[in-house]
Amino acid sequence: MKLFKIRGGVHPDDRKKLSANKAIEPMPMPKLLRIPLQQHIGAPAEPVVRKGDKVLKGQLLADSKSVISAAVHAPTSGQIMAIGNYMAPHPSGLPIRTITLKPDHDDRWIELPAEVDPFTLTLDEIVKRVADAGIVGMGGATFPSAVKLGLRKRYELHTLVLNGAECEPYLTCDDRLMREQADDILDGIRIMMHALQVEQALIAIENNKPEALAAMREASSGFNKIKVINVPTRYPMGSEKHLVQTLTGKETPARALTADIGIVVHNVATAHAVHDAVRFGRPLISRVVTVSGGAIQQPRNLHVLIGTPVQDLLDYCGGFLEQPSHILSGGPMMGHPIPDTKVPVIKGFNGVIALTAKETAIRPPMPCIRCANCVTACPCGLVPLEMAARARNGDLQGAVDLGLMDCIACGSCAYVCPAHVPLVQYFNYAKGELTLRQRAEHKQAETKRLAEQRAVRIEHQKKAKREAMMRRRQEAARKKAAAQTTETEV
Amino acid sequence: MKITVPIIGGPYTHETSSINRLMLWVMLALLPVTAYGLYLFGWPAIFLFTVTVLTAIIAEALSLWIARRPIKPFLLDGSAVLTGWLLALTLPPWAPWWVGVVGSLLAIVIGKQVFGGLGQNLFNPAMVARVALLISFPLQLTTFVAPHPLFAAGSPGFMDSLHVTFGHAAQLDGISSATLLGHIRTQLSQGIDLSKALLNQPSLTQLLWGNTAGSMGETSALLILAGGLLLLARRIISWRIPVAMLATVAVLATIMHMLDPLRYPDAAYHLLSGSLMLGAFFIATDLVTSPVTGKGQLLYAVGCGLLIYVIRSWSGFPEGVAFAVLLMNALTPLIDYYIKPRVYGRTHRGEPIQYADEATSKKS
Amino acid sequence: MTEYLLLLLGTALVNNVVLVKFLGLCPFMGVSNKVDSALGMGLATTFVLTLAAVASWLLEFYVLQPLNLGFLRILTFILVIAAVVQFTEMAVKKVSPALYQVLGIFLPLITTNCAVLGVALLNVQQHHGFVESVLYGFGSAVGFTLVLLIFSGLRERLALSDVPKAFAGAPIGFIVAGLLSLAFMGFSGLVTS
Amino acid sequence: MLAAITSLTILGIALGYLLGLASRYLKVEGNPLQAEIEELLPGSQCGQCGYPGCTAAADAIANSQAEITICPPGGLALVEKLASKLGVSIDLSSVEDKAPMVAFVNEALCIGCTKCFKQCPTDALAGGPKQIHTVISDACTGCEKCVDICPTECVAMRPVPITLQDWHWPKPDAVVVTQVSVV
Repeated sequence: MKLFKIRGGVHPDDRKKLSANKAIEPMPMPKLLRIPLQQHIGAPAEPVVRKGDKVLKGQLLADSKSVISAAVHAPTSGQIMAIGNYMAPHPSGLPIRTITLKPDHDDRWIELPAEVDPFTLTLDEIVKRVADAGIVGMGGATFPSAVKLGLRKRYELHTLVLNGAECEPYLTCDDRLMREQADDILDGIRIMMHALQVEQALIAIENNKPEALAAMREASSGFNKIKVINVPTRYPMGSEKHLVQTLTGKETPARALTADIGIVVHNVATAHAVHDAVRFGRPLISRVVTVSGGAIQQPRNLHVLIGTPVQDLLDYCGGFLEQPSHILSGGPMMGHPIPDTKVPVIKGFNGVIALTAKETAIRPPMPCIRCANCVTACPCGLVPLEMAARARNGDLQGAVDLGLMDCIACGSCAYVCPAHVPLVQYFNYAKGELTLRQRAEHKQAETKRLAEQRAVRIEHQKKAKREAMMRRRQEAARKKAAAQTTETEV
Repeated sequence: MKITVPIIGGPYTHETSSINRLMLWVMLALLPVTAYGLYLFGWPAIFLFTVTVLTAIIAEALSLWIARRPIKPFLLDGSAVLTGWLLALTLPPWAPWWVGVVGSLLAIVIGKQVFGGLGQNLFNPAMVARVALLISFPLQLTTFVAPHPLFAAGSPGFMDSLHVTFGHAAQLDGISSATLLGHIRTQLSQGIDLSKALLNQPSLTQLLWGNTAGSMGETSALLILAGGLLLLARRIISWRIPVAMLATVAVLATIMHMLDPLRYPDAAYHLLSGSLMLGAFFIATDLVTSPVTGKGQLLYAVGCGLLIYVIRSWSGFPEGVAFAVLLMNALTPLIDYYIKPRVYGRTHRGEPIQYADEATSKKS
Repeated sequence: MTEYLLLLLGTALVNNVVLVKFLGLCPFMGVSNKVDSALGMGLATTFVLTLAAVASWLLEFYVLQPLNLGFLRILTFILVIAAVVQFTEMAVKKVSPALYQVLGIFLPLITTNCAVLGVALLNVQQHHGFVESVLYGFGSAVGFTLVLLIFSGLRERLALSDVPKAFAGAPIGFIVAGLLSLAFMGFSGLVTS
Repeated sequence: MLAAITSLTILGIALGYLLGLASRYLKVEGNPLQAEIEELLPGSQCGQCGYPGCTAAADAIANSQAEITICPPGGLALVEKLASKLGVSIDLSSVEDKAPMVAFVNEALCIGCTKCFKQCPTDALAGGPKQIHTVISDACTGCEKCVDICPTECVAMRPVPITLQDWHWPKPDAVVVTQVSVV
């Protein structure tokens, strides 16, 4: 198949060798599981259990109450110890609503529905099963998958793209999953194709994963609507819009979805979760996590229950070789630092990476020398240096005019910057600040309305008072007049 | 084990590049032509070069100190050395010491530090100094000597050279020699056409090797080319600026030469003489003051080439590289303002792309 | 034809009103913060300058000279310029209220832009014919607009850089203008008129 | 002499007539700016700018009698919008963006006098006479009117707490090399 070129991009050293040959292994049961109620984009889930309840593995803990949200289930059987706030697996380390579960080590499943043939289900039933299983995009974006599977209703779709690019350095969880469970992934793909009613599926795998490619080719050999495609290794190939461009040559219009050009993209790990959920009714309660990085004693790929503390993963991998300079969730390009190793693993964690200072090669920032390496590297055709200069000088609107909102924060610009300017942080700052301002504006509109209401009310009150006064006066006058008449009569 | 890690924004991996490294590569690329220039023009050139570079470093340190900025990281980035170095290469090799000192002060203080230092300057600092010197001290800046290689017979020794650089400049009259461009300009203004003016002048091979009168580091086209190719290979500069700039000059020169061969020298003379080569590979390519987009760089380079040819051929100055670069530096912000890459998913005008069949993909 | 082209080029570049003759520095420093407003100011000034050159030439040739009223030259020229500026102001306000806001006080101040009066007087002084006067006025205006545009681009960059406090604002503006003037000296001798 | 007077007079009259004509054809109705500015202002009539209300403030800004930075509740975002509307450029880094504040009632001290809630321009204080008042922080504009009026000094301004939804990456320090301790 003919592939198309994307603009820019970088070639970071992939360092996948550290963990690529380690088979996925299960983790021992942790002592406590902490399950945040918001592990996805959208509204937090609402708890349906209470403190002290005994729950079974796979039992619903918190339900999604709005359109864009995802349910949360018990990763194992045990007792609810608390429903409260706990440090979020987020750079800020701010608290998040979290259910604490003490495993009883029986690991007893809740009664699951009998296995069904997904192709006998109605399309809506499939989407409902995916929603009930609390599946979110497992490549890290954590967008509720059921919403994406329901796009058929609003868009004319023709292609499902499976993202197995895994372009982030270090990460090998999708690679291992494709190698070891190709048939299950393929089943998930077929279910998703059915749910979306698309004509074809393209599985895109970067050419630095020949084993995964072979495994998926073999698994898909019987299905002529499913093609496995070898895409070039180039960061950010795994970006949804750029992957679609590589495969079809079509750019997704700005501020639109890939569905606008008839394509839906899902991660391969999501396909695996869909297989589990639709065929067996098993909710999403665990995932594969790569633990890697130069500071890790024994890099591994682990099958981890949602809610397991990161510290347990590190301990299981033998701890640190040397003091890491950064500990991240996700890959080094787009991952985020974790505030503490006690935070739990959530649905979107594809890796826990501990990097040494030498590996990161981060230096103190110098002033921008306008070398334009960032302009060449930007896959979105932006001018990062100008945007950052405006963000730095507080001219956020100027940054937006230059395309800030088209930035996907892939980090290619900052990766190549010889001055080590923290470009991505400038953009994230500017975007966050703008969102805050929007919210403030919203509040302002609201308070304006309140102030106007109040003005009207006070006006009413005054009027009422005036009228009352007037009435009283008239009353008094009448009485007086009446009294006078009686007097004269006398 | 409890460790604390800094929470800073990503990405958390980086290319092994830095500003120091960039500057070091540029210096490395300049090394052959500099060494050759110093050899060719002997001790006076070595003195002038040393004085110029040293002044640049001292001026940078002083400016940073006055501005209360950290001195060490900015001195070590190598940009001040490079500025002084480039300035020295464009000076007449036997110019008096104070030319180098004043030039470096102009370059570092007026050309760079008043703008806020590294990366903030709007004009190429070395060219600011070069133009200011040319206009302020036309005599010293246009007095060139024929090559006097180090240790060759007839070349001044160490002590004599001290006198050349640090003594009175007037003594140069006896041995001064015009550059090719200067010579052509003088002859043409006296009504002598090129067929006679080019007699007894350096041949093209001589210009290629650089064994002629000229500025310290501008004579050898070949060595400059070698350095430029190194920078291209290291991807420190893009091919666009040098290629477009040289091509523009070559095309213009060829056209004009065909129209009037007795008045306009052909492309080879233009390419190999003066500071065009140095300008194309080392000066116009200055990262800070050139446009950031590919198209913008092409436009900038074509503008440079055009201005160089116009100034060389018709203005009051025989050489126009410094002026042309300054003028195009001034236009760079405008070029960057109007020429931007197309944003992903948008048309050139910035509107979201609309596909003709989009109506079919969205259900109403 | 070549002669006229050279005159145009000469007035726009070689004898640039701002950088070589140092006329019209007030709007040059005042309305050059943004590229868009500089372009607007440039166009407005182009309009005024060309029209003023035409009007003043007509006045000089048909009124002042026949009636021997040379001593009224500056007075009448300013009167004409003021009227043209008034007209321009009204036109801009009607056509582009945003630009009107942006140019603000500098729009009526085109009246006192010495470039306008300077060009009108130079036309008389250099005994330009009608076509030459128009071209001289237009060329000067183009030069003014060009330099204003360039300078606004440079100042947009300056606004984003770490200019030391002592130099921020007008000082660095004048330094840049000086360097720009230096660069324009490269054109000297280009067109010998 | 006569020629000079006549010609100047004629010139003046002619130009005046032409300009008069022009002003008729190029007439622009009113100043729409004031209304547009008022639209941008918070509209809570809090009076922190020193003008009696947002309408008066908009009028002052439109006539360049007031700085565009006079509105504290509008913050930096408002300044930016006004600057782009009026085409003035200001050094945005010099404008201090205060963290948003909301009123907070110390319920131990509140005597339920209702003075604050009569003052509140956005009805952000809830509670009746002789009841403890509380603040609805979503409706509070931080105008501090209630702070001044409270007889027991039980109302205080507090910064709005940052939540996970509000958090964003902080601005990196100005690009100046800092000594980073190497671990």
